[in-house]
Amino acid sequence: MKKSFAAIVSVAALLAATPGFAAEVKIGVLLGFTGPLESLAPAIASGAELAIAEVSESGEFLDGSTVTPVRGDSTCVDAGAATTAAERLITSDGVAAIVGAMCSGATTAVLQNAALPNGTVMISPSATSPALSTVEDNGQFFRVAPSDARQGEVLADILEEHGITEAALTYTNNDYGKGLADSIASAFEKKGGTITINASHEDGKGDYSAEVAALASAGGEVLIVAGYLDQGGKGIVQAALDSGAFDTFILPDGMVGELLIEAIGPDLDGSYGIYPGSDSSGAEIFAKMAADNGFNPGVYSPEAYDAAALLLLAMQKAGSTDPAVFKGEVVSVANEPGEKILPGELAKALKILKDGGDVDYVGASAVELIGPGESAGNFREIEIQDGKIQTVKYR
Amino acid sequence: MEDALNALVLITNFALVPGLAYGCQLALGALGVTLIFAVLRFSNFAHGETMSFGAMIAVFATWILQDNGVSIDPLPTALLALPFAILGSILFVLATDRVVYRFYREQRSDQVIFIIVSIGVMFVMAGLIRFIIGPNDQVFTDGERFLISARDFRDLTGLREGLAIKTTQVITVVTTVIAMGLLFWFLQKTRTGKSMRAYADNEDLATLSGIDAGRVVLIAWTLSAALAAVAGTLYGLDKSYKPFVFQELVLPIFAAAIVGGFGSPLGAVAGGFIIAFAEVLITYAYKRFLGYILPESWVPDGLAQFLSTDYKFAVAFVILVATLLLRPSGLFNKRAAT
Amino acid sequence: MNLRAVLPFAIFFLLILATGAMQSWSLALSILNMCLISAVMALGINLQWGYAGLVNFGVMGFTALGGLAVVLTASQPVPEAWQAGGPGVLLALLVVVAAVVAALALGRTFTGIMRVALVTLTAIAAYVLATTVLSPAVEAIEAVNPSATGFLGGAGLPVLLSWVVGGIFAAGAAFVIGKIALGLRADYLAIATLGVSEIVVAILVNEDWLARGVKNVVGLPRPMPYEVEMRQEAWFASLAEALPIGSVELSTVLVRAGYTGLFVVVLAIILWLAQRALWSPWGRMMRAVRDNETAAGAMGKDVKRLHLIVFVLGSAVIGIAGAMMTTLDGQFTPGTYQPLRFTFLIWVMVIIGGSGNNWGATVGAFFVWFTWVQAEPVGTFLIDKATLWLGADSPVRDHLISNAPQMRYVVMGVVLLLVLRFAPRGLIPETQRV
Amino acid sequence: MSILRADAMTGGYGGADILHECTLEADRGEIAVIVGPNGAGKSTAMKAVFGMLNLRQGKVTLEGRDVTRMKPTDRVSEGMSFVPQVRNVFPSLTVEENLEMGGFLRRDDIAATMAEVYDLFPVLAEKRRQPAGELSGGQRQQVAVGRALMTKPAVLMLDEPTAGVSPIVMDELFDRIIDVAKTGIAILMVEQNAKQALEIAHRGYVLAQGRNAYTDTGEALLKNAEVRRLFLGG
Repeated sequence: MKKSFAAIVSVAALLAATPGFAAEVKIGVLLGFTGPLESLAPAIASGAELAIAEVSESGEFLDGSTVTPVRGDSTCVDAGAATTAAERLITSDGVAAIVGAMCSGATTAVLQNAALPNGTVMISPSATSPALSTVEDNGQFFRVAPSDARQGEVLADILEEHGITEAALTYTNNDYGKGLADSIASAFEKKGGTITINASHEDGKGDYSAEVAALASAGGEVLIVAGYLDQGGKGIVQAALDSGAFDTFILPDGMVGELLIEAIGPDLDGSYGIYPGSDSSGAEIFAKMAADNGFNPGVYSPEAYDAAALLLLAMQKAGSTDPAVFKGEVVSVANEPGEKILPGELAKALKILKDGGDVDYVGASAVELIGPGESAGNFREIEIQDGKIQTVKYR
Repeated sequence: MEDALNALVLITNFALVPGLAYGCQLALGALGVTLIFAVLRFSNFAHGETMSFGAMIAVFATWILQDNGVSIDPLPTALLALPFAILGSILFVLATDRVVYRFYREQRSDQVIFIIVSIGVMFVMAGLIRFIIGPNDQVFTDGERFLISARDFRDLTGLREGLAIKTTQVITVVTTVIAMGLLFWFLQKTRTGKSMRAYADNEDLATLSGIDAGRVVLIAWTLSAALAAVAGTLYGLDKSYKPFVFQELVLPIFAAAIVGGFGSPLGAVAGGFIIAFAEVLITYAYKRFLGYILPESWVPDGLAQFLSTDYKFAVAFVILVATLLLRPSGLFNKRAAT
Repeated sequence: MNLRAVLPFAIFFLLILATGAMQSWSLALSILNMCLISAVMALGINLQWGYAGLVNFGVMGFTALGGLAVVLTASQPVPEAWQAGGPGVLLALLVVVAAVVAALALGRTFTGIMRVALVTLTAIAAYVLATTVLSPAVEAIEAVNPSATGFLGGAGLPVLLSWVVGGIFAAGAAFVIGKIALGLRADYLAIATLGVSEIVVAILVNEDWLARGVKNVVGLPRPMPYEVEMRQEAWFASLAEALPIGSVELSTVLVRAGYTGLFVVVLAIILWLAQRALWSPWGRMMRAVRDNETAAGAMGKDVKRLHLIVFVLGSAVIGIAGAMMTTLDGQFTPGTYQPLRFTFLIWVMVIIGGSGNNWGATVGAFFVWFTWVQAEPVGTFLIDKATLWLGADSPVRDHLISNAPQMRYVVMGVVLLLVLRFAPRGLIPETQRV
Repeated sequence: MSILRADAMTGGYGGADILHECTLEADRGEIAVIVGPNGAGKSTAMKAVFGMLNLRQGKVTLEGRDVTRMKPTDRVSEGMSFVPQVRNVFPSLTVEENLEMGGFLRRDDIAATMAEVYDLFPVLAEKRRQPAGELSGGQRQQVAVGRALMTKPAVLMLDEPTAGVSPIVMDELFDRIIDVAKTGIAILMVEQNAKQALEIAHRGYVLAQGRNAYTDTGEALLKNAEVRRLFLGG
């Protein structure tokens, strides 16, 4: 076995290293295009495909190889279909790596049943479940979204600083929302705060008045909404404002975005929150790039860009599309040392790597990978004023 | 006294007003399925998608109108789009009947076959709708948002609790009342309406009396589609339009229709309100309400909630199942269920 | 089996072979695996609908119960959680059981308004008592390391055993549902079972102490070795040496083939039993009842009891399939159970295949799952080609391509309608042998 | 020539024939009654006359016109009217609406006919606003007959109008039927209560196994010893 395997690897390495040889590299974009979060998926896919196009057009990637995205539907609700789609991407379309999956449930299924067995590298832009930190991944799974545990602590700090002692909490009823809500609640209560109610809401429903009624009855100075800004989270905020239940909202990562401000309007002024980010202008640059390419940078769209970029930069650094080789480079291109890389600078990064230099990919979501290959959790504290997201500070 | 007023305003604001609007939307939906059931005798699982289809046309028509500067501010433009939505849905549904259902009617197929056929139609429509407009949220509301906002109400009355009434809620209720009024007038007073009820009552005798089955079926589909378009548009206007939502709405609508008595229009309306208010009131947390009306020491520590909001949708199913088991003919139906 | 029955199977296996040759063998096998599971589900529905004319739209709920069985059977117990809240949960369970018994007894003894009042009172008392006992226990359980456990865990038994348990869970639920709902006429039964399945899933989603709710249980034990570990084994190395394929591909193909083997065994057993039942006097009676309930009832057949038996059996088969699926996924994700995928799609399989015929239901499941999975790439490909004339940058083309995955709904619906119209008895129709 | 004439009808619901050369007749103001044992094809004969059964042979004429190939609804507009044995009213419609539906095919003013029906069945006038489903069995039969009269038919066909009503109500119903016949309508009815029915019958048909066994006036049939022994239970 070792012989044939070694042969394949060496042939692949040889092909990749042969000067002037330009191949087509495929990257799988495996997201929940149908199902309850189907409305989030297109923007995320566009984010990943933006990075892929950028790399492909640069001409610098692995001696001029082109990169094309191949989409797959992980459905979010159907582990079987997700696995099959991943299987198809890997074994039939022959993708070199996968951006995805989207929901934590589908992600674990794909990882266990398709990616691990086939030795494929996956970077999820959006799976945040703490369970993924401990899952067996053979060094093949990374995520650009931070684990929820860290975010809870940061939010609790901010609440404390604002002098909040009582808060109501609602979360989207999936592993992301539930995990985040639990971590916020425990961190906040450790600091002596009170969570008056910790209630879920379902995404993809139209009506949230009953949920808001319960939240309002429980009371609290602010309402923490651990949801998605274009799903139930938006509905909750809207219904809470409409009925006068709450005026101030605490917005975790899934809720911060221009879309929410656009949808809700000036009533959102005074609300505050956090989202992954560091002292860089990556997010703004990405937003502009997205607008130029005709899509709205929704939730996890920047992360998807970063996920795709990281995969490609790691391949470039390793000089190979063999997962066994480049999986070790993902962390090194994401972290220091090296030149900081923002969105739109992928060509530059590829060139540096080609010349043997180092890069520290910052990207649209201020990527910093720690521990088991997940985002370190640098957060940007923001406040909404005059219909704009104003950065207060970095944490 | 002021406490009592506050309590009243509180529960009106958080339970009664939203419940009323939601109830109207369910009632309109339930009327649509109940009409089809009465005349064609099957549960139309595709009805949710018909609502979605109507709302989708309303969204497109609204956009076109908005682009051309047509507006009836402070009312939402979508009201002007409503006729297009109704017309579009009717045409689509009649085409479906012609292409799909008619065949099975002529075969006098079993009820279950009709249900399965409607599931097939549901699949096709679900896919088509998402294919055309995409799976995203579409906001098409414009005009004045509030009749009165919570803040204004507080300033106006000096009460601690606010009462917000959204324009869309008022429109929902008014439109529903008009639609239901027209429907009941049609069914009770016109010759065609009576012939429809007669056909629903006793198909064979209606045929014997010279009532044309084809015509009745045609009218039933037309009414059902029109109601669905109105319900879907109102739902989208009040909340926001998203295809996935309607798939989830089918069961509460069936619940409403069955609670009221499948085939009974009056029952459908009553069922809609029963389901809506049950969902809201059973999952309502009465803590603050009790805080106003009870002496302080009596106020419970907990939320005073019968059931967590997690189970909101389960409430409709529990009522549905309970009705089927205890009184399968529904609350407002004199005919036997079998 | 005649030609009409053999042909669809032959075509299907050709399709699988084509997938293997054109796409990849491990993909072909993983599609085949889901096809086999779907076939078991379809057989369950066929038992109920094809044999007895019972409309069960609660497939989703029974599938989920099968999945729950895997968690409760195979995952490791969490002793801390048992310590924290085990007694409370058990006590609450006891209260509920006692209340049901009491309610039944009261229901027998009293009539009229007294009965309604007493039963309602018992229910309320039980609710209050059970929740007061349950809530602190639940809180304690869920507080135990919530990110990794936070539930009672399972029994730590072999995962294959859970398939049987899944069948038992589903059968138990079906018994209760059937006992109270089977008297309803067809469409009411359909809606009632649909409602009950939603309630089952709502409970699984929200009761974290039971199976972690939306936090999902991941990393369930597998009956097959992990590919990565397998590649370290000596026997595997020598095998890989001997075969002309890469070791990665070999390992995935082997593991999938292992699952295929297991599923084929289960499917074969159930198919065999179902066939035996179909041609037994019992099966003939069943169909007699289906075709003319009044006459059969007049002939002294206890229609209600027959229906209950077949409802429980069919549901048990679905439960087994649910457990198989969760085992294959290696995780239990209650949030993913949705009627469109887990109820209606299975019905489409039975109808297309040919209700009343076990071979038909099986091949229907094969084809429908294959189409469901392959409609996406094929749909994308077709739309891509069909919209080429619009130009590469056309927004319409972009929009259509990005919505291409939705094509699977359209394809499924159209196929269903076409079959219902032009071959209403399915690919392999019921054989009219008496 | 009678106003309604069914000649040598032969046919069935597909498969074996149920009727064999069955002949029936009724004229203005006459009551014709079909009696016979269970399974003799009484209701089938009635349905054949009304066109709810395909005839292989024989023909049906109404006022001399051949209606054999007409659909039931078309026969209604030709002047035939049929009251089924069961499910013969619209239960959730009011009495008045039931009558209105009876006259659905008519384009002219139906008020006068309705008044006539109310004259014939005074109890219906009283209950005109009540849903028919809430009426007693006998009253429901009156609604059913009233509904059938709304087309101003030449021939009224009744399928066991007294099935399941008490003897007192039965007598009253027969009285009403006589009243209806007196307005000049031909009545053809199937009856289970053979004796009472033959008492009011101008013509009586005894069917056995889908064939005319005896045909005579009602009075004569009642006197016929053989008929009494075989079909009227002594």
